This record gives sequence, structure tokens and C-alpha cells, in this order.
Amino acid sequence: MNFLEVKGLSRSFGGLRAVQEVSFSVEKNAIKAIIGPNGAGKTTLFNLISGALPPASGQVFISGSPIHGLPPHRIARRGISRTFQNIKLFSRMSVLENVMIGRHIRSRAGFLAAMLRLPRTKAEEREIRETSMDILSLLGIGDLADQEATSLPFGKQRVVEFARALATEPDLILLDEPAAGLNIHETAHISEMIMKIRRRGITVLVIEHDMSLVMNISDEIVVLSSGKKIAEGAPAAIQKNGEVIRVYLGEGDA
Amino acid sequence: MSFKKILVVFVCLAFLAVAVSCKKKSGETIKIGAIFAVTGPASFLGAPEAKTAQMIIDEINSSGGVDGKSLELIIKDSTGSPEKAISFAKQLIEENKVFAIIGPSTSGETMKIKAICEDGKTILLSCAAAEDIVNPVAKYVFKTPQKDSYAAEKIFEVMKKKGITTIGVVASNDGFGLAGKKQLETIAPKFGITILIGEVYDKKATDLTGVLTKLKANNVQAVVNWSIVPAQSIVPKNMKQLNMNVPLFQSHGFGNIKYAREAGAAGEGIIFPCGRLLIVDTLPDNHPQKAVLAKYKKNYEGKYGEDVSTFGGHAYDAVMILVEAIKKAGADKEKVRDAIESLKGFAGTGGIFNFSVQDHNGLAIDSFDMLTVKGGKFVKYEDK
Amino acid sequence: MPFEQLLQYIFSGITSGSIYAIVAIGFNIIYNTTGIINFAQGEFLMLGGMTAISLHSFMPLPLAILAAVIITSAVGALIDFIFIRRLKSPSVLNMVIVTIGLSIMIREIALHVWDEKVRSLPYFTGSEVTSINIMGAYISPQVLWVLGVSGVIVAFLGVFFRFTLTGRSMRACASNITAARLCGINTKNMVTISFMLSAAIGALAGCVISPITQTQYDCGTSLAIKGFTVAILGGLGNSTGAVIGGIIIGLLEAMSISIMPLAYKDAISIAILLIILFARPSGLLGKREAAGLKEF
Amino acid sequence: MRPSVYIPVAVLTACIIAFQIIVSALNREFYLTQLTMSAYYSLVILGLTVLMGYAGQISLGHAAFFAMGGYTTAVLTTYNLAGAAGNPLVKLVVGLGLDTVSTNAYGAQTQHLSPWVSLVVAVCLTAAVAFLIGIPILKLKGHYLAMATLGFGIIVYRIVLGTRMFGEADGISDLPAFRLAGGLAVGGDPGLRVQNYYIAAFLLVAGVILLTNLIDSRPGRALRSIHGSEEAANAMGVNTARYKLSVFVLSAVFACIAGVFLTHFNGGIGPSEAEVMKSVSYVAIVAVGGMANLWGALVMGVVLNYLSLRGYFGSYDEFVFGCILIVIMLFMPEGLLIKENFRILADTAVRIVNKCRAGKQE
Repeated sequence: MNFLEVKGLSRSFGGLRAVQEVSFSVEKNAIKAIIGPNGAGKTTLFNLISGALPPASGQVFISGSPIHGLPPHRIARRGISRTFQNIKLFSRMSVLENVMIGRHIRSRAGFLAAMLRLPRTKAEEREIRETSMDILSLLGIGDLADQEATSLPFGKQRVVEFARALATEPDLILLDEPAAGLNIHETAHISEMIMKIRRRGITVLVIEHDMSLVMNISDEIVVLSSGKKIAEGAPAAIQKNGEVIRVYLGEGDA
Repeated sequence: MSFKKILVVFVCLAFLAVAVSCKKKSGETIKIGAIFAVTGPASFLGAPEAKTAQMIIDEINSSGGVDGKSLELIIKDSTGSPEKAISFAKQLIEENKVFAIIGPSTSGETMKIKAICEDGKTILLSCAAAEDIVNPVAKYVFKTPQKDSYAAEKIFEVMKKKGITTIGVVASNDGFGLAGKKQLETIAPKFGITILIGEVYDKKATDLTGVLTKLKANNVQAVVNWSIVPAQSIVPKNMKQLNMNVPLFQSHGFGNIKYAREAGAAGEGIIFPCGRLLIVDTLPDNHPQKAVLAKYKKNYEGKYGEDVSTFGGHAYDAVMILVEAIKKAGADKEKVRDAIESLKGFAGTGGIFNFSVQDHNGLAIDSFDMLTVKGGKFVKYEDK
Repeated sequence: MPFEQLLQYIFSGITSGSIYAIVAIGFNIIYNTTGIINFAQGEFLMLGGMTAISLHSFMPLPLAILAAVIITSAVGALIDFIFIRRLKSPSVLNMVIVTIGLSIMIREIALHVWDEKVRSLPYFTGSEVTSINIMGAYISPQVLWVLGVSGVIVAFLGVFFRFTLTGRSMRACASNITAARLCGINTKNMVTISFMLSAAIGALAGCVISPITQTQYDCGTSLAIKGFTVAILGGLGNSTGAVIGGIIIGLLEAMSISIMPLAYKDAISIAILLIILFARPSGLLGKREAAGLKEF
Repeated sequence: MRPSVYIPVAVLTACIIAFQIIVSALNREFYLTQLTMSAYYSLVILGLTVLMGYAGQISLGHAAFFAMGGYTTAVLTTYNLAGAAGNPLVKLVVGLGLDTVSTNAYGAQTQHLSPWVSLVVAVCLTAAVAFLIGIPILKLKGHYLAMATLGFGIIVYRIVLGTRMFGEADGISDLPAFRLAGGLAVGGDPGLRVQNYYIAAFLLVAGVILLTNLIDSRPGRALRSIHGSEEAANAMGVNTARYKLSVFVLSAVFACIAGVFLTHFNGGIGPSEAEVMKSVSYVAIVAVGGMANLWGALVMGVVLNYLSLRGYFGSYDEFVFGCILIVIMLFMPEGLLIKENFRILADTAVRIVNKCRAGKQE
């Protein structure tokens, strides 16, 4: 059964038609990649799915129920989490606190309960702290817990964003160019983490330019070009698809 | 943990420094507190009052003080805000243990500290005009400015003689303006005068052509402007520019030649009730207030090089009344209070003060004269 | 309502409207090159008026005004040099707080330099009582001076921003400061020039309105709030919008006097400010996206 | 209670008690008056610190909420119930025993609404207004938010200055004392000075404990995440609009409570409590205390208000606040009382001590 279904999504900014009638679906626990040249509308598509941008038309369903048009925080509660192309960690907060925000939708303490520090609030606090620490150690950055998140090196910040997204215990995780700006070792570390996520039963939708990473981790690939879907299928088929090559490598002389 | 210790040291140090910093004053002096709005929106009241009070106290001290005791004036700038006036009043009464308090400049502040001075059994001589400062009468609270109602009555008297029956009233939205407008509205019917339009403008208003056009459209026979703020020179200018040739009456707040000078040619013919301070040189020599007014005008303008104003006069009266009472009753608070309450025929700048148990203002309607502006000068207004 | 009275309200509205428009233009000039809303803009008008009054006592009026404009614009440059330049990548909070602190300091210094008395420049033509009858409405010639000077300022800025090199480079900074830097524009100087220019037109406006509204050490604050309302109504950064916005708010305030008690006049412009902010922060002519994105 | 809370609280309580004992010993109890007023003003500043420092939402209109609290209780408790016995509402109030009788300054008996009721009414009214005005305002950011809150503050100031019910320019005077349980009363009469000092101190300490707990909890983190990056917080499931609104209402309620108690302590309130300059001075103190630093804001709130109320700044009062704003924002954007400055303080102290020791050895 298709876990995520996108039907006829489109959105334009003034004259520019960034995304036009894009439809595709993602099976449960699959890893699907979205590739395409710069300006193909990949991040806009992501923002439409995650609710950051309201779609002009089209629908998005998660295991059958509609989520298009909902604000991002309501979509997050439906088990969708994401990372950002230009990392958006919370400044003036430690790595652990950043990840604890991920636990926000999994906990209940309100203003009054927090101010009075009721026993159940204290218990919940402890639980949030422990789960967040587990996720940090799972991704191998347990030692950075108390450092200020925004002062970490680039690669480490990506991992923290990963951990934060994981902390929401999502069913679907949207990764926006997780390997951008990383060296070979860091990319390998990221792909290993994506595999770990999949083993935890989480479906992954990833935008990525690093073709070697895309090819070896994704079950299926969607190719976008100037807002339209031009191809969809297994990595091997996409590699041989003439249209994709033309878009990427341009017209051959022959 | 080091941060916490340092915070502790810092906090305790701050508090101790404050506790110790209070300078202890001793010696045979009578301490007089003064709360004036030296800066802030009511500074044109507080500044001349503070300068006047300081001038008189220095004069008295240089001439040997009051029966040997020197006077020490503690001036606090309340910037016209009631919460500061409250804090300073409590400070002056409980901490400095002042003998009496002069000021505050505005009615709002006075009303806030009226109860405090009453409880603290400290004499308060307010320089603000509102009637409810002395009504209901508080044992220790007096005020030196004339009553607004007298000013309104004087204006209506002149209007009646000129056969004016319909008028327009504009007033500023501060204590002085609103109190005056209330008096005009209550007293007008007694003189058979109807107020067609009563408007209140912001005390910082800089352009009144709009409201005056409205008055002109209702063809009022006269305009009354009740304020102390700069609008007093803007209204006459706007009226002339709108070609409104109806007489303009202003309140005793116009009692500062500076406003007449600011209004320039447009100021000619403005009629307003005022104390006799501004026409001292035209007063007959045998007039009881002549000596006091002349001396104050000469000293003030000599020392500060700026024109004397009736607001400063209120502070002058407050200090002189207190000094007079101390001369009579010695340096005992209760006796001085009773002395003030029984002070009769005291010639001040505001008029002849006749205090009594019920009247803690002591000024009658005759403390006002009707003045007008002729050739940029204040002259006595003769009914034509 | 008879025509003359209506015309009278219109004149009063246009006069105050053009004063607000000039303050708003002052906001826009600095906002465009620095993204800062300069809360101390009202103080430039006060400084201009006060300096001109002091200088006028020993030099002829036009010279005094010119000198006051130059001095105030020098103060503008000083402010930028000492304060704004030291701000290291300021957040909006820092910018708002610093400019508020500046407006308080300038006001208090003016209080202790000139004391609290009210002053005004003499009327440029005629005196307090001269009034001109235009189709039944009586106005002081000074009103025509205000409208004239406002027109000149708007025209001058139009020419300056379109045809002079500095003007164009300032507009470049406004649209994209990094790109401007790449083209070799010294953005630091552009910021200083924008402060000087905004201070200069503020001072000129302060001098021309002084005979009508009189000048006091704290007359700047209420002007700044009205000016900001107009700047937002017209679309932040858009000076033609500021002129239109100024006239609209001036007329609305003037007309409101005829139907409502005067006490509500100021509440109207504040209500308009809130309505625009809630409904359409980009204002009349502002770019919708620009306002949204510029949340810095 | 975690150590990081109860140690500073213990220290603060110790200071409060110690100061009172010293001052009573030197019979300078009058210092307590200004300290009590400063404590109430610091309550407003605590609320504002959470709103501005932690949640990153600027407000230039918080004096309006203080004034709402003050004026509500002033109007309700100075309304003479005896005079309007016929009014059904009055009958209800008297019927429920919600009225009290107190003697005013002139010895006359007045029957008026119990201040407890006016406190509850003030808090509900302020919370409702903050909620309604907050919804549109908090959609705005940066300069627009600053201007909208400034506009809101000016409207409240105009209403308070322009309506006869609020006493127009003179405000409302002669409020009865706020009689709490067990003979404690918040009022201006000198005999109650020590009592009032401890009531104000209690409110302040309670306020700081509640807010410290809030900061270090799930909602507190959510607020700080909004300040960090609103878009990311939203993506993680934080309903940013609702959280900003809740913290806006919370800080408004803090200001309102401070308004109610201080107005009873002062025995009156004037329109100057709702002035723009008052809101700006609150922002200045939050800035100097260190934007996201509750304890810094508390200490600075008490110290600066105390000095201003005692008139140490004289007629340069506004000038001082203006300078504070500029100096802090230019040189110490993170504020005065923050860990780095203390570390610098500590290091220099240590260096001096070593130098003396070194000096002695030669």
C-alpha cells in the first residue's frame, strides 16, 4: 500500500511555475530519492509536502488521509519530520536541547504544569532527556550533547539535525540534501545513518545531488526538471533513461 | 558554582552601598522639601517654580535665615509623573523628615500625595490649581494658585458686559485644561452663556486650524482657550489666519509674557484673568501687593535673565507663606500649621491670602484682574 | 458642510499630511540603505528647528536655516559614525533599541542645551496675522511654504535617486547590499550619506514648520510616530507611497475633526497604523513579498 | 526543585531578609518603600524578559498592561457601593459578601469592592485583551511588531488620559488598602512598610521561581526554539503561533498583577504609568540585565528602578535610560550580568590578588 501519495501538486511564484502537476507515491519503509538540476523545484516540492508552503493545487495523502493545506506543526504531528537544505538548528541552545525539541510532539507538559513543576512534569522531563540522549548516542554524537549546536562544524550540525528529526519518531522523514558540503567520509556516515533509519521502519524521501549516494541507497528515484516530473523508477532504469541524460548532460553533438 | 558566589557578593554589595550612602545631615537647619516637574511635559511649570524657590531660600539664608535658623531646600524633580511624586513625598517625610513640602506642580501629582502628607502630618503647600486639592479640606494641605472657578467667573463677567451669549471652548487634555473646562461648563449657565462646542486637544497639539474651523462654522461669538501649553500662542495665530475676528479669552495659564511674544501680532486683544504680577509697574504705589511683586520680578529677572511668570509666583507665595508662619509660630510643625490656617491679609504674588479652617487656598475672586495684550505688553483690561 | 469649510479642512489636512510625509521619507531613506527604522527621525526635525532659531538671533533667516541643515546633517553623520557603524550584525531588537536610545539622548541633550522653553522661527513671509483667502478658505502663507518645500524635497529626491551616481548606488544598496558591495560601492559610506541626507531633509522640514507648530525639545517623538504610520501605509521604503500615505492620513485626521470630538484625532492615525500592520504590512505601494521576506 | 534554582532563590531570600534587618537596625526603614516599588516594577520586567529575551518577541507597550491592572482595581475599589445600593450588580456583590469597609485618609468609612475581586477581574480583563490583541500582533515580526505594540500602548494611554471614569489627566487617587489574609495589607501607610516589603519580595521570588521552572521545561524550550528559528520549530511540531500568544498573555498577566499591587501600595495611579517612555524603560532594563537572563533582569530591575525612584538620576532620569539602551546594545548586546562578564570580573580579581601576593613576597 502506498504510504505517501502526491497527486498533481503545483505552485508558482508570480510568473515562475516552480512545481507543475507533480504526482508520485512512496511505499512504506522505502527510500525514494528526488533528483534534478538546480532550479528544478525539488526544495519547493519538499516545502509543499511539509506544509511550509501552501500548494496552489494538488493533494498529498499519508496512508490515505489528506495532509495538504495543513500548517507544518500539524503535519509534523501526523508523523512527518524533515531536515533543511541550509541547516536550521536553534541558536543559543545546546545539541541536547535541540534534539529535545524533537520530543515536543511526544510530550504534553503545558505552561501551568511546567511552571508548577508537577511530579508528572518532572517524570516527563527525565523521559525526554533520556530518549534524546539515546538518539544522540545512536548517531554517535552523544559526547557533543552540551555544546552549543550552532557552533559545531558543518558536518556535525547535519547529524544533529538528523537526530532532531528522528526524535519526533516519524513514519516519514524528508531529507533536504543531507550530503551537501560533506566530504567522502561524512557522506558515507550519512548513508549509513539513512540505512539505520530504514531498519527502524521509517520511510525516507531524500533530495540529493551526490549521484553515487543516490544510486546505492534509493529503492526508487523521481527526476524533476523545471517543475515537471520527467522520469520515475529504479536507479538502474533512471541511469539509462534518455530524457534524464538529456536534461543532465545536455544535447549530444551527434 | 563560582558564578553563584559572585552574584551573592554583587547583590549584597549593591544593597549595602545604597543603605550606607544616605548622608546624615545635622545642625540647626529647617529642612524644606520641594517636588517640582523640572523636566518632562510639565517643565514650563516646574522649572520657574524650582528656580523661584531656590532664589528665595538663598536670599533668606544670606540675610540670617528665619530667627537664626537657616533653611535647607531639597528639590526633587518628579518629571510630572505621580509615581515619582509619591516616592519622593514618602522619602522627604520619612527620611529627610522635612518640616514642610512645597509643590508639586501638577494637580495629578498633588492628589496622589495629599493623603501621604496628611498621614505624615507634614504641611503641603501645593502649586497646582485643582479645586479638589483643598476640597474636601485636609488639615495639612494648602494650595497657593487661585481657584479656577474665579478665573471662569471673571471671564464670564467680561463676556456679559460685551453681550456675548454663545461661545466655543477648547482646552488641553492635561489636569489644568480639563479642570478649567469643567468650571466653564458649570458656571456658564449662571451667566446665561451657552457653550456651543467644547473640545479637548492633545497637550502636544501643534495645529488647531481644524477645530477652530469647526468653531467658526458654528459662528461662536467668542472663543475660550484653557491651557498652559504652547497651544496658547498657536490658537491666536490660527484664529487670525482663519480670519476669525471674534474675541479670544484665555486662562490664567497665559500669565507669561513669553506666550504673548510667541503669539506676536496675533496676540493683540487677548483677554485673560491673571494675578497682578505681570502688570506690577502699572499698579498704583499704595497697592498692597506692589512691593512684593516688584521685588520678586526684579530679583528673578536679575538672577535668571528670563521673564517672570505666575507659575513661579505660586512657588514664591508657598515659600513666603511658610516663612511667615515660621516667623510667627517658631519651628514647630503643629503651631506653624495653625499659623498658616489663621494667616490673614498676607500679600503674595497671587493675591491677598486670607486662610481659614475651611479655606486652605485663601484667595478670593479679587485676586484676579482682567488683563489684555496691547502692543505686545500686558495691560489692565478696561471694559469699554 | 459649506465648500469653504471643506476647503479649510482639506488645507489643514494637506499641511499636516505633507509634514508627516517628509518624516516618512526620512525613515525610508535610512531604511532603504540600512534596513534600520530610525526612531530618532523626529529628533532631526527638532534639532533643525532649534539650531535655526538659535542661529537666527545673529544671522539672517535663510542663512540660519542653511547652517541648521548642515549642522543637523553633520549630527546625522556623527550618529552613524559613532553608533550605527559599531553595530556588529545587529538583530532587529538591537536596532530598535539603539535608535530609541538615540532619540532619548538627543532629546535630553537638547533639553539641557536649549532648556524646556517653546520657540519658533518667524514667518517666512508676512507675520502671524497675515492670511491669504483662497476660494473662501483662509490660510497662512507659511502653509504654502510647507507645501512648496515638501514638493521641492520630493522632487529633489526623485532627481537625486534617479540621476546622480550616489543616488543610484544608494538604491543599489537598498535592493541588495551584498551585490552593491561586489560592484565596488562602499556601502559604509552609503549608510553615512543616507543618515546625512535624512537628517538634512528632516532639519529643513523642522525649520519650515517651526513658525506654525513651534519647536520644543520633545516635539520630535509624536512626529516620529505619525511619520512611521505614514511610511508603513505608503509601503516601507517607497517614497512616493509615503507622500500619498501622508496626504491620506492628514486628510483623514482633518476630516475626523468635523464629525468626531477632537480628542480622537490622534487615535485615528494609530488605529490606521494597526489596521495596515494587521491587514497589509507591505502597505499601499510596498512589494508584498518584500515585506514578508524582510523579517530579518 | 533543581539546585540551579533553589541556590539563587535561597541567596535572594537571604539578601532580602538581611537587608531588612540591617535597615531596621539603622532605623532607615524608609528605604524599604522604594525597594517595594522596585520589586513590583521588576515583576513586569521578569514577564517581559521571558517574552523578549527567551521567545524573541519585542513589546514596546507593556506599560499598557501594567496600567490596565492598576486602573481596573482603582476604578472598582474606589466606587462607593453605599451610594448605589439600588444597582442590582451592587446588590449581588454585597449579597455575596464580596465587599469590605475601610476608613480612608480623612477618617470616613467607605464601602467598596474587595480588592481580591478587582484583582481577579483585572487579571481576566488583561488576559482577554492580551489574547485578542496578540492574535494579529504576533503574526508580525521585527519592526512591524515593535510598531504594533507601540501603537497598542499609545491607544491605551489615550483611553486612560481621555476618559472621565479614569480621572483623565489626574488619574485616580485615595485607593483603600488591599487587605490580604491574616492582617497583612498592601497600602501606603508607613506602619505597614516592612509588611509590604515582604509581600512584594514574596511575589517577586514566586514570580522568578515560576518563570525559571518554565524556561527549563518543554514549553520553555519551545519558546526558545521559536527565537532560534521559527520555521524549524514549526516543522518540529511546535505550534509557534499559540506559544507566542501564550507567552504574550503570560507576560501581560505578570504586568497586570504588578499594576494591581503597586497601585494599592501607592494609593493611586496616573496616566503616566501607561506612557511610551515607561514601556521603553522596561525594555531598557531587560536589555541591560542580559536579554535571556532572568536573574540579571531581576537584579537590574530592582537596582535601576530603586535608583530612579530615589531620584539619584535627578533630572537626567530619562537620559540615563537612553544611555543604557545605547551602551548595552553597542558594547554588550548579551547584557551586563552574564556569565562571561563575571568570569572576566573573577579573572581580574584573581590577577590582582596574585599581583599583591607577588608584591608581598619581594
